[in-house]
Amino acid sequence: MSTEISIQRSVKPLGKDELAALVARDIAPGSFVNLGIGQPTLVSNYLTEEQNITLHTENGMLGMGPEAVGEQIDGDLINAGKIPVTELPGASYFHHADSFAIMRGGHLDICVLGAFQVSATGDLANWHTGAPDAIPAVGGAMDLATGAKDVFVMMTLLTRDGTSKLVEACTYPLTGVGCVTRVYTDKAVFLIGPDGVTVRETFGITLEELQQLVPVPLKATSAVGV
Amino acid sequence: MSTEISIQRSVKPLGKDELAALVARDIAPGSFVNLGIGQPTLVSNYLTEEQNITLHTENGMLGMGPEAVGEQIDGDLINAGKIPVTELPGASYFHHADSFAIMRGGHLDICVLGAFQVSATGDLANWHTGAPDAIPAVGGAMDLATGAKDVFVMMTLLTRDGTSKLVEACTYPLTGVGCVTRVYTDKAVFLIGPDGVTVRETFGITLEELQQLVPVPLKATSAVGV
Amino acid sequence: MLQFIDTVGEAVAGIRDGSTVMIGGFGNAGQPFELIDALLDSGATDLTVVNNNAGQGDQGLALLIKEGRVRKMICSFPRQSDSWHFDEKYRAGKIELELVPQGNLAERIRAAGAGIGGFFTPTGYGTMLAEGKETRFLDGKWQVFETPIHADVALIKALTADRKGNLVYRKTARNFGPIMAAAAKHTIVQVSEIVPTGALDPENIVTPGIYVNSIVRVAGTPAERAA
Amino acid sequence: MLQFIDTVGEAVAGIRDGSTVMIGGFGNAGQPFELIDALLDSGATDLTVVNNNAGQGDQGLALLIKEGRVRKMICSFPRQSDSWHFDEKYRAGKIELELVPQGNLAERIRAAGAGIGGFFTPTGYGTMLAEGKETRFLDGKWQVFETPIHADVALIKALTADRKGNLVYRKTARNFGPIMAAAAKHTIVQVSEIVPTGALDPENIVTPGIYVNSIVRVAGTPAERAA
Repeated sequence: MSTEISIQRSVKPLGKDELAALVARDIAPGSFVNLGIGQPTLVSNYLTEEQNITLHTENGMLGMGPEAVGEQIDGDLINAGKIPVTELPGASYFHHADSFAIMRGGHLDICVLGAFQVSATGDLANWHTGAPDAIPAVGGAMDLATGAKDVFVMMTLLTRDGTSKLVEACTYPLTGVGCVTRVYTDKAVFLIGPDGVTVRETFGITLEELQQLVPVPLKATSAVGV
Repeated sequence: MSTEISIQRSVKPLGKDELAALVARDIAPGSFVNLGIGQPTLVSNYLTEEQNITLHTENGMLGMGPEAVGEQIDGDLINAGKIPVTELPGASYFHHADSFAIMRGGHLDICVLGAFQVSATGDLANWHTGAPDAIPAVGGAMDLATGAKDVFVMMTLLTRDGTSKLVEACTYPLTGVGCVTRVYTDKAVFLIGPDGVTVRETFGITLEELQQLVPVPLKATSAVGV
Repeated sequence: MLQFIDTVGEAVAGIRDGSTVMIGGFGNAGQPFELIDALLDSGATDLTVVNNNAGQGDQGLALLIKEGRVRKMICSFPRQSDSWHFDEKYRAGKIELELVPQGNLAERIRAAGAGIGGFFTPTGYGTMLAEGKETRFLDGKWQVFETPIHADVALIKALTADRKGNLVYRKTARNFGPIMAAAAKHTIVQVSEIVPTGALDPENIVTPGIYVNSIVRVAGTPAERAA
Repeated sequence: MLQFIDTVGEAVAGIRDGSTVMIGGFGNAGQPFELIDALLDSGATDLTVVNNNAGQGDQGLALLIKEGRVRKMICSFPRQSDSWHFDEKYRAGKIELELVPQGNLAERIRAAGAGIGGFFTPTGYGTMLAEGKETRFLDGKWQVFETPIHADVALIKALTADRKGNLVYRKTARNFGPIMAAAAKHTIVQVSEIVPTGALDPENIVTPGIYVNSIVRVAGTPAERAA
C-alpha cells in the first residue's frame, strides 16, 4: 500500500506545538484568521512575517499582535480569552456588532477551534459537555463555526479513555452543522468534504491502524502535499 | 362659539416663512430633527441657538449647519437634497446604514416632511403621484415617515384646484401608515391622534369655514397653546 | 435631553425595579464598574441584565447577582472560573438564564437600536440554542429567526465625551458600548474625560450624542481598575 | 488578497458581463467617477447596478445606462431633473427597475455584508413597495420582510488607504462606501492618497482592510470633480 506509506509523515504523534506549527504553515499568505481560545492560540507562535496574516479577535479588533508582557499590558486591550494582547501596525478597532459581522458575513478566511467531537460530515461539538449540571456557556463559538470560510479544528484524536473524537455523529451538543473542513490531530490530518473524510497525513501511525481507531470510513489522499 | 374665536390666531393665511417659523417654535429644545427636502428646509432658518437643535441629514451626518456659500462649498459635504451645507461644532459623520438606523430605530424626535395628502388617521402620501407614466422615486421618505417619534407635515391645505389635502383616506400611493402626528398648513395646524383630528389654531379662517373645506370631522382644541 | 451629572449615584437614581439593564464591557475592558457599584447601592432589584458575561469575582455585576437583584441574565458566557455568585444562584434556581451566542447577542442588540423587528441568521442552526425557534432556508443556508433585545437603560463606559454627548472609546473597551447605547431608552455613560464641543473630530466619533442621555465623569485612567 | 493597482482600467478589468455591481456615492459625494468611466471603457454589459440614484447628466452611471450596459437598476431615487438617460431607457422598457426605500437599500446591503439572511422592518409597510411581501406584527408594529442585496463587485471611493487596505472617508462622501465594501465579493476602491501601514489611527478606521480587494490611487482632491 504505497499510498499509506506516502502519507505517514513522522514516526511519532505530533505534540501540541508541532501541530500548531503545521496549522500555521497551512494558512495561505494574506489570510484573515481567528484563533479560538486554548490550543488554537498556539498557532500564532508559528505564523511568519512573510505570511502577512491578520488576526481577528471577536471582541473588536483586526491586527492583533502577540500576548502583552510587562509594560505592554493594557486592560483595555485584550483578546477573546481576556488575555492582554498587543496591537500591530495597521490594526483597527470596531464594536461588537461590526466585529461579529466580519465573522458572520463570511469574511474570515480561516477560524481554528478546539473540539470535543467532529462528525464525518463536519458537524462540530465544542461548547457544552451536555452534563445535566453543567452551566452552559457558548461565547462566540457558534458564530465562528458558522461564519468562517474554512473551519479548522485542532484536537487530540482520542479522549483520555481512548475513544475517537472523530465520530459518525456527535453525541455532545452541536456548535454548528457541517461547518468543519479540516481536523488537525496528534495522529493525523483529516480533510472533510462532500465525499467523506480523507486522511492527508498521519503521524506515528499507519492508515490501517488509524482506521481501527476511528469509526468513520477513511480514504487516503492521492495528491501529496494537499 | 368661544373656542372657535380663541383658536383663530391671525387674520390672514400664513405664508411659507411664517409657517416655517411656527414649526421652528414648536420644536422642543435639545431635539434631534430631520427636515425633508423642499418647504421643510425653511424651518432651519428659524431655529434659534438657544433651542440647541441638532439636524440630521440621512446621507450621513448629525450636526448639519446652514447651506454653504462661496468658499464654504465642499462637494463632499451635502445634504439629502444634494445641496452643499456646512458642519457645526459637535457634528458627526457615519455611513448610510448607521444613518438610517438613527431614523428607523426611532431616535429622531421630529421629522418634518412635505405631503401630497394626509389622512384623518395620519397616513402620509408624499412620494408618488400615482400617474401611470411617472417614474417612481422614493428616497428616504418612507424611512423618515416610519421612524421618527413625531412626523410633522408642512403643506398648503388646498391643492391648486381647491381640494383639501387633508382627506379621509389618501388617494395617492402611501408613504407610511398612521405616521403623521401634526399637519402645519397655511390655514390651520391640525393635531392627529387616536381620537381624530383636532384643530390647534387657524389662520384667516374660522373653524366653521375650515370644516367646510376639509372632508374630515374637526374638533377644536380645548387647551390653549398646546 | 442630554444631562451631565456629578455623581454615579445620581446618574443611576432613576433606574426602577423590574428594568432591563444593558451593561457594557467584555471581561474588564469597557465595564462601567462605578456605575454598576452605584446601581448596587441604589437598591434597584428584579432586574434583567444584558451583558456578555454573568459577573466575575466579588465585584460589579457579580455582587448585583449575589445580592439577588438580578432576576434574569441574558448573556453568552456565564460560566467562568470566577463566576461563583452566578453559579450558585443558577444551581439554586434563583436566577433565570437566556443563553445567546455572542454574535446573536450583538446583532439582536444592534437590531433593537436600528428598528429591526427580527432577522434570520445561520448562527445556532441545528443546535440546542435554536430549539423551538423558527428556521428558514435563505441564501443557501438554514437560518434561525432572532428578535431584538431592547432595554430600559444602558450603562456603558467610554473614553471621552464632548458637550454634545458624542463619544469615543479606547481599544477593545469599545465592544458592546455603541450598540447598547442605541438599544436602550436611556443611556448612562461614564467617561474619563469631558471635552468642549468641537474638540472631537466629526470623522472619528463612534457614538453620536443622539444615543446618549446622561454622562458622568469618573476619575482614573480607563484601564486602571481593569489592569 | 489585497492588490494595489496602477490604473482604473486594470482595476475593473475583471468585471464580467452579467455582474451585479454596487457603486458608492450619494449625488456626487463619494461617487467613484474614474472607476465608473473605466467600467464603461471595459465594455462590461448586462450589469445589475446598485446605487442610490440612476445616474445624472451625461457622465458616469448615466453613460453606462445610455450605452445599454445596465440591465437592471436597484436604487431608491432614479428620477432626478437630469436623469434623462435612465428616464429614456425606462420609458422604452429597456431597463428594469427595483425601487427600494433608501433605508431598506442601506439595511439590505448591510445585511449582505453581515451574513443576515433577511429581516423585518416597518419601512414600506402598507405601501405599494411592500406589495406581495411577507408581513409580520413585531414589536408593536407591522413589518415587512426584506432580503440582503449581495454583489459581485463594489466600486467605491475613499479618502485614504493604508497598505493593509484600511480606509477612511471624508464627510458625507462616506455614505454607502463602508456597507458596499462589506457586501461585495470583490471591492475596488479609488482613493486620493495611500499612506504607510500604521499612519492611520486604529481607533478611526472606518473600513478595515478585510473588506478591500483592490486599491487604485486617483489624483485630485476628493471634492474636485464633485464641486
